[in-house]
Amino acid sequence: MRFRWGWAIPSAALFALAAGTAHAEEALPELSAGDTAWMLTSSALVLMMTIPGLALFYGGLVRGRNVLSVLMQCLVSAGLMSVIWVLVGYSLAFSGDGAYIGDLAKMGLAGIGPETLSGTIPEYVFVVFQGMFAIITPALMLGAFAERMRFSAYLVFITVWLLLVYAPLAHMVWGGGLISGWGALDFAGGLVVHMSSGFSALVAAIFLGKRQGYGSQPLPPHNLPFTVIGAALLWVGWFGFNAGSELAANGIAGLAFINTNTATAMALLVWLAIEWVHLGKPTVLGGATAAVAGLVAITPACAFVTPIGALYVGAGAGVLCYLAVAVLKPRLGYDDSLDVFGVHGIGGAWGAIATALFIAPFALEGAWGAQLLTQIKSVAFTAIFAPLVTLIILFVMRAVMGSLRVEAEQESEGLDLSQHSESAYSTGAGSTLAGAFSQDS
Amino acid sequence: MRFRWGWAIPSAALFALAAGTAHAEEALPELSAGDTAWMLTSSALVLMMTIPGLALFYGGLVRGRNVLSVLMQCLVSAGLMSVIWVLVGYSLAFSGDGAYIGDLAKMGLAGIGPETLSGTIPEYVFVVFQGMFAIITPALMLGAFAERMRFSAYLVFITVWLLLVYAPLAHMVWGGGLISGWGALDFAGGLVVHMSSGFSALVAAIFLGKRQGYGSQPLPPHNLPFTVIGAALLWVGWFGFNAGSELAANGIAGLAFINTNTATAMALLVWLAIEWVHLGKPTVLGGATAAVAGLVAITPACAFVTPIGALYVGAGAGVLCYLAVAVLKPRLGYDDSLDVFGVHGIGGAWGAIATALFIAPFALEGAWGAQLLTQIKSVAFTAIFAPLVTLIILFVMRAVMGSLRVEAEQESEGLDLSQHSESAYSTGAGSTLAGAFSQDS
Amino acid sequence: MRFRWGWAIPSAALFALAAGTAHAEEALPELSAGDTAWMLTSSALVLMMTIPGLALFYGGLVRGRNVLSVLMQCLVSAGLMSVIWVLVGYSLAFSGDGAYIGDLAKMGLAGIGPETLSGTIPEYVFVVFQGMFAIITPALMLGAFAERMRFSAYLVFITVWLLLVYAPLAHMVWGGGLISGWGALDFAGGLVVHMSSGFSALVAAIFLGKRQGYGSQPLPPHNLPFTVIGAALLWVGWFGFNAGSELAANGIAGLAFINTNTATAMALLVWLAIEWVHLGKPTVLGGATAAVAGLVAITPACAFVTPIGALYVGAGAGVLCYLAVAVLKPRLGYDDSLDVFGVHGIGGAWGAIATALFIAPFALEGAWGAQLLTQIKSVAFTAIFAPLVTLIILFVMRAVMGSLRVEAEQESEGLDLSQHSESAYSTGAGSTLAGAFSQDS
Amino acid sequence: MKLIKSIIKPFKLEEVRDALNELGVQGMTVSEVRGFGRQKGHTELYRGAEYVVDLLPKIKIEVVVADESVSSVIGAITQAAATGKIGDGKIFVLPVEEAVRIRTGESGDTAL
Amino acid sequence: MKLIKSIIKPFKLEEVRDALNELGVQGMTVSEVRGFGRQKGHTELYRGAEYVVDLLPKIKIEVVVADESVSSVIGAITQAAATGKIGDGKIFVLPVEEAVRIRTGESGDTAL
Amino acid sequence: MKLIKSIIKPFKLEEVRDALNELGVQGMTVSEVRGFGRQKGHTELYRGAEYVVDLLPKIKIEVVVADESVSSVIGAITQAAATGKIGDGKIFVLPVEEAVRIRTGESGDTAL
Ligand SMILES: Nc1ncnc2c1ncn2[C@@H]1O[C@H](COP(=O)(O)OP(=O)(O)O)[C@@H](O)[C@H]1O
Ligand SMILES: Nc1ncnc2c1ncn2[C@@H]1O[C@H](COP(=O)(O)OP(=O)(O)O)[C@@H](O)[C@H]1O
Ligand SMILES: Nc1ncnc2c1ncn2[C@@H]1O[C@H](COP(=O)(O)OP(=O)(O)O)[C@@H](O)[C@H]1O
Repeated sequence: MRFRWGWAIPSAALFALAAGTAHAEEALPELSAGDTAWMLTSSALVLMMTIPGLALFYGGLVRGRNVLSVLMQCLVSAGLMSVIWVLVGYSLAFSGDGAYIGDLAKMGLAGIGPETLSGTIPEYVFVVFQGMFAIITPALMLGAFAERMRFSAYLVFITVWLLLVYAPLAHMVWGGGLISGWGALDFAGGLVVHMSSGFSALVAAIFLGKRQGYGSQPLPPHNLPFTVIGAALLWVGWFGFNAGSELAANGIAGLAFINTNTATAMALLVWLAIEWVHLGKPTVLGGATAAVAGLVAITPACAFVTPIGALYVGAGAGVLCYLAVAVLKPRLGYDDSLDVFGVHGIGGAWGAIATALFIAPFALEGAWGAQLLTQIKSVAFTAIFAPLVTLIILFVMRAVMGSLRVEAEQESEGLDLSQHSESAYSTGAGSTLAGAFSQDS
Repeated sequence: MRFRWGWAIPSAALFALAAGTAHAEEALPELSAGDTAWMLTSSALVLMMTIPGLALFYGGLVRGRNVLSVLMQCLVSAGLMSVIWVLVGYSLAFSGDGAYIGDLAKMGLAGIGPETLSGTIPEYVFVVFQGMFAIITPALMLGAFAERMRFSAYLVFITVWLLLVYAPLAHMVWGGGLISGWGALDFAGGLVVHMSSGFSALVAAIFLGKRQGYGSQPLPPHNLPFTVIGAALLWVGWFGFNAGSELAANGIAGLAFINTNTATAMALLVWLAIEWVHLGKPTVLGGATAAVAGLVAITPACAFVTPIGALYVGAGAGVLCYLAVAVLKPRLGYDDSLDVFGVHGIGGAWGAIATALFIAPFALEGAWGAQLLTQIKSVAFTAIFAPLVTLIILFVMRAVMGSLRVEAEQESEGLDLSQHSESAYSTGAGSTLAGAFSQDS
Repeated sequence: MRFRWGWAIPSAALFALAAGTAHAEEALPELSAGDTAWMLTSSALVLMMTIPGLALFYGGLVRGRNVLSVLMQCLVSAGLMSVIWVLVGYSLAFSGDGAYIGDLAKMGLAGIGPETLSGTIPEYVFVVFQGMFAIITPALMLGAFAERMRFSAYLVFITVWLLLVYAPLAHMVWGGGLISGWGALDFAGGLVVHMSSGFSALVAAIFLGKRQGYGSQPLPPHNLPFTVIGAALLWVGWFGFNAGSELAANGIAGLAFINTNTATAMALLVWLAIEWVHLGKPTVLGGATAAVAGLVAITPACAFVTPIGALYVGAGAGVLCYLAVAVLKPRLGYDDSLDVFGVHGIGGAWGAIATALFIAPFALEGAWGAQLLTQIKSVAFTAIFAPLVTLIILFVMRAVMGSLRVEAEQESEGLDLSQHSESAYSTGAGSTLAGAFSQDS
Repeated sequence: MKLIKSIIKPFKLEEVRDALNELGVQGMTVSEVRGFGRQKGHTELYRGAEYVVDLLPKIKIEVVVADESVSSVIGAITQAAATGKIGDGKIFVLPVEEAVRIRTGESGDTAL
Repeated sequence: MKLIKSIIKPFKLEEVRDALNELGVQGMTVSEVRGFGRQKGHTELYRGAEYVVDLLPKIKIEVVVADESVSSVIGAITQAAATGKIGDGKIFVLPVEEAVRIRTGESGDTAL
Repeated sequence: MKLIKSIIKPFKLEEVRDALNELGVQGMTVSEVRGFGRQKGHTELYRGAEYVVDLLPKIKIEVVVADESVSSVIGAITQAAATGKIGDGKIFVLPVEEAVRIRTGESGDTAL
């Protein structure tokens, strides 16, 4: 999101004249149809990132007997988080001025109407745009514990996590709380979205334990084209995520847009080059993963670096996320099924630091070194806060609900059948084996 | 669509000052680049709802030997309806002031040029936005008679139906005709799009008869991931459908957007809860169906209720559409293959009534009770008009063209082969059985 | 792209008053949030055309053992072209005023900042919008040599081709060079994008030779639903491509949008009608191909004809591209695997000529006959320039790198395994054969 | 014991299974196959080119039964699977020397 | 020579293959099948309707071995594939009269 | 009658079918299988991890013929399917006691 304390104000002034619809002589901002048009579009794009984008990216990577469970977890995140966001989440994140969390003044969107503005856009649009972030962030985590978590445990987990991890972090970084007070820069969510989900996911993956067969037998993706489609839709939708975070259709949005594309492209090229040298072949899954890594890394930085800076941010993401996924993970031996930590945790942390490393002169307010230290401090804070709270949540959940994991037999049968009584595919066209049921009711 | 008679005018006035690009002192509206940007985007989103959204939603639900026939029917609706819309459809719906139908003054878009405005947007944009509605509405019906209608019969049916059911209803509700005169509220098409297609589809399903094996053997979906992708794209695209119907990028569009998301989310949660209690498991297909039901129900209401109201609209859709699909249909025994009536017919009717039930103070013009009666009256009218005309069309078609259904052998062979001489899939990678053809020409 | 020399200026003037945000009394254009909103959206839409649109359209048409190689080639085009575009491509195409090619003044986007405008939009947005064209154009060609080119050769080929064919043509037509000097009209890239890729692709297909088994055994599509989804996303994304090329959200953008839809629809109907008469059945693949042919043909013309004109442009595309694909190709015997020449080469050439044939009075500057001759001249130029340079590139590449084609055994094993060591699918749900690996490292 | 291997039309699977169940056959193994035979294939169209597909989808049912059941099983399958049109398929009978139930290690007819 | 045709639970494939490899069996052919039997199927839900799926996924392993190996192969498969639960599957032994290695034309036991 | 069961490389299917047709064999049943054998598998890469896939795609052709045709059929398949490289596959011959044409109920050699 457009960083609203500190840097945002001069930038708003900078573009006030150019904006055409803003009138410098007026104190209060007016609604801009152009900004609103872009934010409506961006909100739609960010939803598309989760469904079907992330759903396909993750869904293709699991085995065929678990694909529906992944799609379901994405879909239900859109359902559950949307409702919670309107009821309390938005208020906790964006109302009030606590250091750690907001207040309940805007519960149920109290006090907001069609005419209420947030900057130059209707507040409803701001609410729903932010709500789309609240949908994707918990859903990102599911990749870490895919193929083994009980559906009911997932529902409880993401609900509590939204309230105790996401809403506080969003408030601290974007809502005027602690971290924004430090002057940390996080344009579209390197800390709030990616580090928070990536580090929490790692904890959850370890807490739940490895999948059956992990290490002894490969657990290959069942449908790589789905994964590539998913990565492509993430790429497209991410323009709404990043350029939308300017909350306006202006030059900074344009910068965020081109940087998003450039860093992603560079991460992809670097990753493929490493694979080619290291493994002998560049892979499609590598390319798709690299694209997401680049998107993650540029997220906090996209409005603060030039396109040349974005090349460096992307290249760094390619190197670091590759190392995390292909070297670190096998060494440490945890089963982060779809590499949420390696891509979002590491990519997000790198992006937050790279924001200062490659910051453009026009975006730097104080001293370069000070900004770098602030970024590192905010990364460190998030790297401790998110997984710690997540761990507490998981321990309490296990104490209350019992094991968060499906039973061994359910796991080998697949989550689609055991959690949802469904099968994803009936065998190919022309076949009728799948029709060989007997109807019961 | 933004309801243009009655309520719309005060709302336009309300936002005139906030809009920035509107000049209160001028009588004539000017082009707003912001509104135009949003309407161009919305038009693209609404096409995406049909292709690939609806195509995948329905295509995944049929058996593998009929998936291409479903994709084809969606694709050809985009082809055929677009051409008819430009030639006569738009004029019949939106030109002239008959009570039941428009006139032919704008045949072939006569009199419209790049500089012609419709409100603050180019009329061409209004024409194409409305054209996208004329594409999806007939296509919605195909779910009811999927897996058994002749392709040629489909072409004739949707053509005649567009002219005799859709265009008149659009005129009556949005074009200044009968129903708008009653003061009925239908923001984005609860009556015009969903009830009209849902009730007509029911008639068509009964008229065509059940599929072979219906009742005695299950006819399971061949690719549920496709269905989930389709539902997701419908959800994303529906923002263009609903928020686009304001024809502007303003606070009402923002309200319509957040309501669309909120009601859909709530419908999904409620449906899953019912399934969990009733069947023991929440299903992915249930979630996807519920999302569409929520989207349908909020369509007429999205600019008239608050987000809290949208929760009720969505919850009602979850309950009622579940009952229609899982209880009513098996009891009555008709074969509405993909539940067009249960989702669009029932969801649309509920939404139109819920519009009055949960109407927000800022949207209510007269007395609450009067508005409720008006809504009920318009629902009743549509519930009679659409299926009646549809039935007449079908009887005449059968008299002229013979059976509208494929032959029994073609049905068991599948419509892909019998109607289009194609197979959707050649078996998995590495296989060559599918390549074992002999070339003929 | 909005044709910036000649016709564009009066049109800009025409809409200046209507635009609301433009102030006639000012010499310099200001940033329009509305125009910027639409161009951000359009840029995202154009990327969506390549990934996942084109990737799926082509990916579904190849055999299952080559699908990943096609997805990879699309993905890597987004990676490689984006980086090259920022580094030198944009400058070569749009900076300086050479007749044949631009200069290097804007290398690395030197001199551009968030406040730099290009017309009413930030130049960064213009750069990235044009960059999306530079991604899709080389990727279009891969359909011609699908299932047989080495991945490394592909990378070199598209890099050199972008610099020696695409950038010069973009400069000549849109950057103020030779062809724009003639007064040729090419709104969104009939010459620059479609003819250039289509004619070059033909040469590359012939240069690489036929696939194993071509002619003697059928090489059927492995997943037609993917192809239909791809065509649908191309259709949706093309609105950004064509209406975005106005670089503003105004009446001409609206005209381009409705024409795009109308011509595509008409091409689809005409192609299906021909198939029905000629082959006895209308096919889904025919419909999808026809849609793309219609989109291609209207590309150069979309801002210069009326919607009725668009019907003729689309009908012509349906007839001519059908003949090219179903009659010409088998007669001449070249193996243009996925019909890039028949659809893009022929469709683009037809569209460029049809631009003059059906030009609307408001778009015609000089004499009709003169415009027609200019169009023919620019078509002839492109039909010689692009394939000629392509041929030289291919000969040099072969001299330097050896055969551009994979080895025979790699081809029969499939490119997915031989180039990327991956398989697209593990067999259906419930299966474990695909899990029957042994882990190596 | 004999292995009765039948190739049938896909949509006849339900009926054959029911017929076998009625005879008291408790188990069988089914797979998807493709068959060449006298039955003509269908034509597919692909951008103007026509192909004849002559490998048709069939279902293979394998059931092992005790010797005394062979003729009744053949009779049941023949009746249930026949439509009278070319392509109805074949039944082949092969000798089986031994059968073992993996779960218990039982062998011979009791393993079936 | 004998053809040993076994129907096993899918997730047992790895173990059976390893057990056969240990016995020195160098080749085998595997396919996906579906089995009816005593093992109960599972229920699927589809918009409120419940279906029992009683065609369960199984793996068929076909391996041809010399006569003297038959009992050890049966033993190995039985041991590796057993879980003790219903549905573990069957082993059938059929006589094979000849085997040919296509590459070399060799026949008899040396072709295996 | 004999059942000739051959496992071949997938891309050889067309040639084998043509060779059998030339001999006058009118029907056959084909399925997709996977084979383990002496032929080495290929490596797949997955985010830095390497896997060896040693279950390779093969085609199984089952054709039942009269006793007198066995050797010519074996010869035809051997010739059409051989490439000389490891993995070309096997042919197994099994005795068949009876064959029935479902459509007509005919049995014996005339049922083929
Ligand atoms: N000699 C054979 N060996 C194995 N399978 C056969 C043989 N002949 C026919 N089949 C199988 O039986 C199926 C039906 O045979 P076909 O000749 O088409 O019809 P019909 O059985 O009515 O004479 C074929 O598709 C094939 O799968
Ligand atoms: N008579 C039979 N002929 C062929 N296959 C059989 C037969 N009986 C069982 N099978 C196969 O063996 C599998 C397991 O049999 P089932 O009766 O479920 O359990 P169990 O082997 O433990 O008694 C079945 O799914 C089926 O594939
Ligand atoms: N003993 C066997 N029983 C069943 N199938 C076998 C046997 N040996 C080999 N096969 C099948 O034959 C295929 C080829 O065998 P392989 O040993 O790789 O090569 P070759 O036949 O050239 O010696 C295997 O992939 C497998 O499907």
